[in-house]
Amino acid sequence: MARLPADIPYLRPVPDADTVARRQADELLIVDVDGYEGPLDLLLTLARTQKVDLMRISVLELAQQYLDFVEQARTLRIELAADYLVMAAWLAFLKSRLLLPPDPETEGPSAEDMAAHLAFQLERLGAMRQAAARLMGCNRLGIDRFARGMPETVARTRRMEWQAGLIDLMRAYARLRTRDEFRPYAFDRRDVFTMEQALDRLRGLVGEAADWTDLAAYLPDGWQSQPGRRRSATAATFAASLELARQGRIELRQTDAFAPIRLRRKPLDSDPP
Amino acid sequence: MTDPAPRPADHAPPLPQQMRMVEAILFASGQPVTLREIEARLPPGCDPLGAVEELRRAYAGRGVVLERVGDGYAFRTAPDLSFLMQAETVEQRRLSRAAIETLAIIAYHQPVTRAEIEDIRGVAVNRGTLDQLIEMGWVRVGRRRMTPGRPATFVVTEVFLDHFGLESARDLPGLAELRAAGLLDSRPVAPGLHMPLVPGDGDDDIAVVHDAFDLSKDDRP
Amino acid sequence: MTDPAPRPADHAPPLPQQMRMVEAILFASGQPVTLREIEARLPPGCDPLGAVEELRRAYAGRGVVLERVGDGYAFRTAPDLSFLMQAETVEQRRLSRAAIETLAIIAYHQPVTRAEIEDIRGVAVNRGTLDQLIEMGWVRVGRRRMTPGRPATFVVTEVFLDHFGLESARDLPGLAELRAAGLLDSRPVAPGLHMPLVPGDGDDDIAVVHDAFDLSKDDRP
Repeated sequence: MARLPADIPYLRPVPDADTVARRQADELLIVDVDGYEGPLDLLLTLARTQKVDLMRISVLELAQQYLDFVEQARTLRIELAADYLVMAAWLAFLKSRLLLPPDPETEGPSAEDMAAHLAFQLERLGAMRQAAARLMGCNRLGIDRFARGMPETVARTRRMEWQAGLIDLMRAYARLRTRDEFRPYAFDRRDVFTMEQALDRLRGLVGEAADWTDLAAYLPDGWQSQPGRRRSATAATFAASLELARQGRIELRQTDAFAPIRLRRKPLDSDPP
Repeated sequence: MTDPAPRPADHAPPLPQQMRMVEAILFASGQPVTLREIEARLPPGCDPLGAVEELRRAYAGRGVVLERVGDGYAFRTAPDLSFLMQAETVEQRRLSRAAIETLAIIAYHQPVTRAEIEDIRGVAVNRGTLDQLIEMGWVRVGRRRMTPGRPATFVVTEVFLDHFGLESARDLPGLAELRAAGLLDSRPVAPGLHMPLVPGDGDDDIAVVHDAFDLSKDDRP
Repeated sequence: MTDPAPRPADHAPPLPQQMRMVEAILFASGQPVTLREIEARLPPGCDPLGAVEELRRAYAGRGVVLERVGDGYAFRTAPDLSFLMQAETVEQRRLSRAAIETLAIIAYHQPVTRAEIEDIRGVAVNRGTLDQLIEMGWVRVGRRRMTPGRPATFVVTEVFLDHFGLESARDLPGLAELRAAGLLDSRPVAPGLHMPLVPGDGDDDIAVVHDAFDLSKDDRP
């Protein structure tokens, strides 16, 4: 698909002939706009028509060329991608800044700096285009240079090398010989009922205890028959009941030494006296 | 086993024999072989670099030459004889103009981030373009840039160097002039200076549109 | 070609150039190339047979030789260098716990029977573990014990001493030294804090069995 000739980068004028020819021309124009790889590419093509070194390009003139291009596209009802329009707006802004005397109040880079940077970007893009072409002109493998046509496979064998140091050996032996001296500390949690568990449990239950109830009635299921588990649950529940009494949620009573400990919730004002 | 290591020279084969061995190893391989690999396959005590360099001199000007590729070496036919090689010429995958430009930017500016590539080209880099270059083995992901967002960088590979017949990325054509002209400087651009680049990061919609543009024209050589 | 044939010498490249061409063609070709094919690819007026023969002489005794294969010619690695076409990759592995413990017991107690090893470890010693140590060359079978059943004993080898940098197995540090070196950092648990133990040796058994399976598999090259 033809790109526009570099020295006439404008859209081609549409011949005012019959409609078919016109439509064909329109299609061609769309293709031509698509032929540019974005606004910077279009700018670079436009800049080349000035036939000067890119660093000495007239950015003012370039901005005008670009705006003309966009205007022409618009009159031909060609839809330009958004980035072309954004670039047009930016160039219009740059153009106005270049034409007006510099405003000392304005912050940021001067119009000249912006123009110089644009020129730099164009030169850099042009340089990379050239570099790409030179790169593709290198002596390429499979085109200019060739690898061995019958490479020989290298038979790979694996050899295992075992790693073990004297330290590993001594540690292993030490571990074995002292196995009976010490054991890792292991704490069995299976048969321990914690105070936190008891507290959670009791909080939920004491609301119902309007009358004095034996503490032993609050032991959880499965913790009542085995002596060890019963001891742990009893101790935890007792400690939890002390905590709830301290918080003023329940009252505790024990009539005699070793008599059953009983509890009830603290009477509410609404309770009958 | 500590001191004293056996003196290599005592047991290593003489240099011409080492050259024969290196010649055989390199001739047998389709891909470049690194010095380290050569050393691992030679008997102990050899001088792989010395043997390779000697061999390289011996092959200079011949129909097959010993090329240096990054850390490796490979035999390749002399470029001036390519006209004899129609039978071997490999159909090259057609690269879009976008892909070629992106490749050149990565090669000349590496390590380079995707945002920097887009800044230079003035258009979004299509994901597929980078994927294609990576798939071909010419480009790989380098270290992350230590800047906000820690963006990934891209660099060219040894396969790239081998394909284009370059000893190293320093041998890229015109690299010195480009650098002297300041065209490879990565200059942080002040916000106000920056001309607009519409497509943002990973904006796939726009990227697809650009890709469509690429395809419409770049497939032709 | 009809007569009168054009006089070759007038137009054909000189012989060294023809040799370069043949060299490149044979190098790059995927299969042996016949004289007829070489002739078809060379510029007119060349002398393919002469170039091939000259090239063959030039390569005689080198790492790569030009051989006649069927009715074609091809480069091949010199037969005496075929050993270079094998690459050995060394894979480093750590010994399993079962293996290192067994090894330690043999080193400290040699000569030691299998039953004694099992007694010290407290678990059965898998045949594969001992086989592995023997195959590695670190352990060998010693004299039979003069006890009922005449069981075999195991001892460590010179290779073992070499690997671990020991002059003899007697140089292995004793328990007291191990403790002094901090390798037995045992803080005996205070009796009051001692909790009932869940017997844990069952796990070890299982671990040993797994190790043995691994080893019996992995030993195959």
